[in-house]
Amino acid sequence: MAVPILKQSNYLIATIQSALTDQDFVQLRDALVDKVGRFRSRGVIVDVTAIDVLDSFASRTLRDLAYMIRLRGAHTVIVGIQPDVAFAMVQLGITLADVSTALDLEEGLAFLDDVGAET
Amino acid sequence: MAVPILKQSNYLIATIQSALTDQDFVQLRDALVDKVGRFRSRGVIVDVTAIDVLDSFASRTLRDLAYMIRLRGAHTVIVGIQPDVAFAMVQLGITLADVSTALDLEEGLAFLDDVGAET
Amino acid sequence: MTKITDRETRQHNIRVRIESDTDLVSARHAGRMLAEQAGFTSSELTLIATAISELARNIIEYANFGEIHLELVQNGSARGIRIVARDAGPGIGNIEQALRGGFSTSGGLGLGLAGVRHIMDNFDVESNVGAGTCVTVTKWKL
Amino acid sequence: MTKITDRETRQHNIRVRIESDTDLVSARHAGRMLAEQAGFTSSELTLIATAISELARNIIEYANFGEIHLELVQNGSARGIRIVARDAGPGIGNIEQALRGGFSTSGGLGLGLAGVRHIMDNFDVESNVGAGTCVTVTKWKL
Ligand SMILES: Nc1ncnc2c1ncn2[C@@H]1O[C@H](COP(=O)(O)OP(=O)(O)O)[C@@H](O)[C@H]1O
Ligand SMILES: Nc1ncnc2c1ncn2[C@@H]1O[C@H](COP(=O)(O)OP(=O)(O)O)[C@@H](O)[C@H]1O
Repeated sequence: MAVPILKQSNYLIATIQSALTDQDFVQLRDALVDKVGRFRSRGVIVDVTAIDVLDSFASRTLRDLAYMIRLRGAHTVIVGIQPDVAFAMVQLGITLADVSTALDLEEGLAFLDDVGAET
Repeated sequence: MAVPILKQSNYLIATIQSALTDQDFVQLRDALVDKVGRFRSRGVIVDVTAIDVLDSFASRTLRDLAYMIRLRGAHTVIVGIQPDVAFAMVQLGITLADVSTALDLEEGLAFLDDVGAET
Repeated sequence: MTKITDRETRQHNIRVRIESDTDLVSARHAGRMLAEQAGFTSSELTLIATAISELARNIIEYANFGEIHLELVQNGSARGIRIVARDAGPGIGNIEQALRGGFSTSGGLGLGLAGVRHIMDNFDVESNVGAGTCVTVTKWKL
Repeated sequence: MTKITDRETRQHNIRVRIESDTDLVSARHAGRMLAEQAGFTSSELTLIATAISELARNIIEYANFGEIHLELVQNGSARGIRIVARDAGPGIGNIEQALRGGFSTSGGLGLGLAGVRHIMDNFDVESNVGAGTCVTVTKWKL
């Protein structure tokens, strides 16, 4: 289940469309880190709206993804974490404290524009 | 293995060209902190493209370098962290969270211009 | 263990063999379906699916393979779902430490077991070093 | 320890004496070369080189000198690289604390040992106060 990655001006948008395996998450991370370099992207959005479980492995991989992309000079924002998923994450002890998040794609794009990633 | 430091208008550009010893990293830090004063530089770029390992010592020295230069009134941006290196750093627990990063030299220069270091 | 035929188990009872990360997705899905029958809210279904995910991953991570057994249970008028995660892997040397949270022998977040315990109502681990691990958890519908 | 002639060791076995920070660069390089033979990916090679760097630095930092022994290993069809970092330095008083991460007796980030454990597949520390430290780690090619 490869996640489609869309290039939109200076941003990359990865829209997860169904449940991912651990391996899928790792591939998504590596693909984004690679593409940020190839497309000289300044911002990355990972849309998890369709995801019904973000467990400790998925969360850690999203966090690593955000850190790695930061080290490559770009910003990452995770968008679309659903209320039930947010509840389960917090109950599990996962806060993604140092990863940027936004309500949805629109807010994610606004966030990236705000942090000056667009230019 | 001394790292060449180039002065380009208000910026200093240090391009690491091969693996550095710990001592080399410390010398680079001290040389940049010194030169920022002598050349009244407003921005510093450290290009680590050629580096294949950034372990905890190297990362800490880069972080200290950025802090020291900040205290001298200039900005630092680390450019060229390769995907494999970013991965290893994050797995090791190193995020360089409060150090500016950019994809490569060109993006690093753009970043410094953005933060108003050029004037 | 009582042997149960396929037909009888359809509604109350699902076994998922866990040996690859796709099984983990199947187990999550099966648990969600089963728990839906017990009338759990969408928020509880997510908790249950998340707990299954953590337990199934531990099986793959530490024991390579094993089984998740999902079962609807009843206690008086209370309905619930029981998840049994069983493997014949290395076992857990220090269960107290493993449950403490933030402890990991694999570089994980170490939130798994502690988190699952927090999410579920009943929690029990049996483990013998060299013989395997069996984690049994139950979530009751309030 | 078995004595091995130079020729035999060329492919499978490298010892690097660690006593200055240039040895650290050599050890990293040697590990990368050896691991390349086992078919590790470029990303894994970087992890291995990073682990060697951390272990070798601890030798210099805490014991002044010691040795890194790099070895290709095989387990059934699995190939891997084993790194043994050995010194006769002061030893580690509280190993659990040293492994916890974020703990340092030298003002370091304290990520070294915890990070190496996370990066590698097998991790073992033997240490006696006053007698020295031996860290053995293995990374398997999947
Ligand atoms: N099925 C299992 N078999 C053996 N050991 C296990 C098993 N499940 C958990 N453990 C042990 O318990 C520890 C804590 O597990 P957990 O809380 O899920 O965190 P993590 O998997 O992130 O380390 C693990 O690091 C491991 O040592
Ligand atoms: N070879 C060694 N000899 C003695 N003590 C060691 C050795 N390696 C590590 N230690 C101890 O373990 C602690 C943690 O090590 P590490 O995680 O590498 O972090 P750091 O070196 O940054 O402190 C060190 O502060 C030191 O007290």
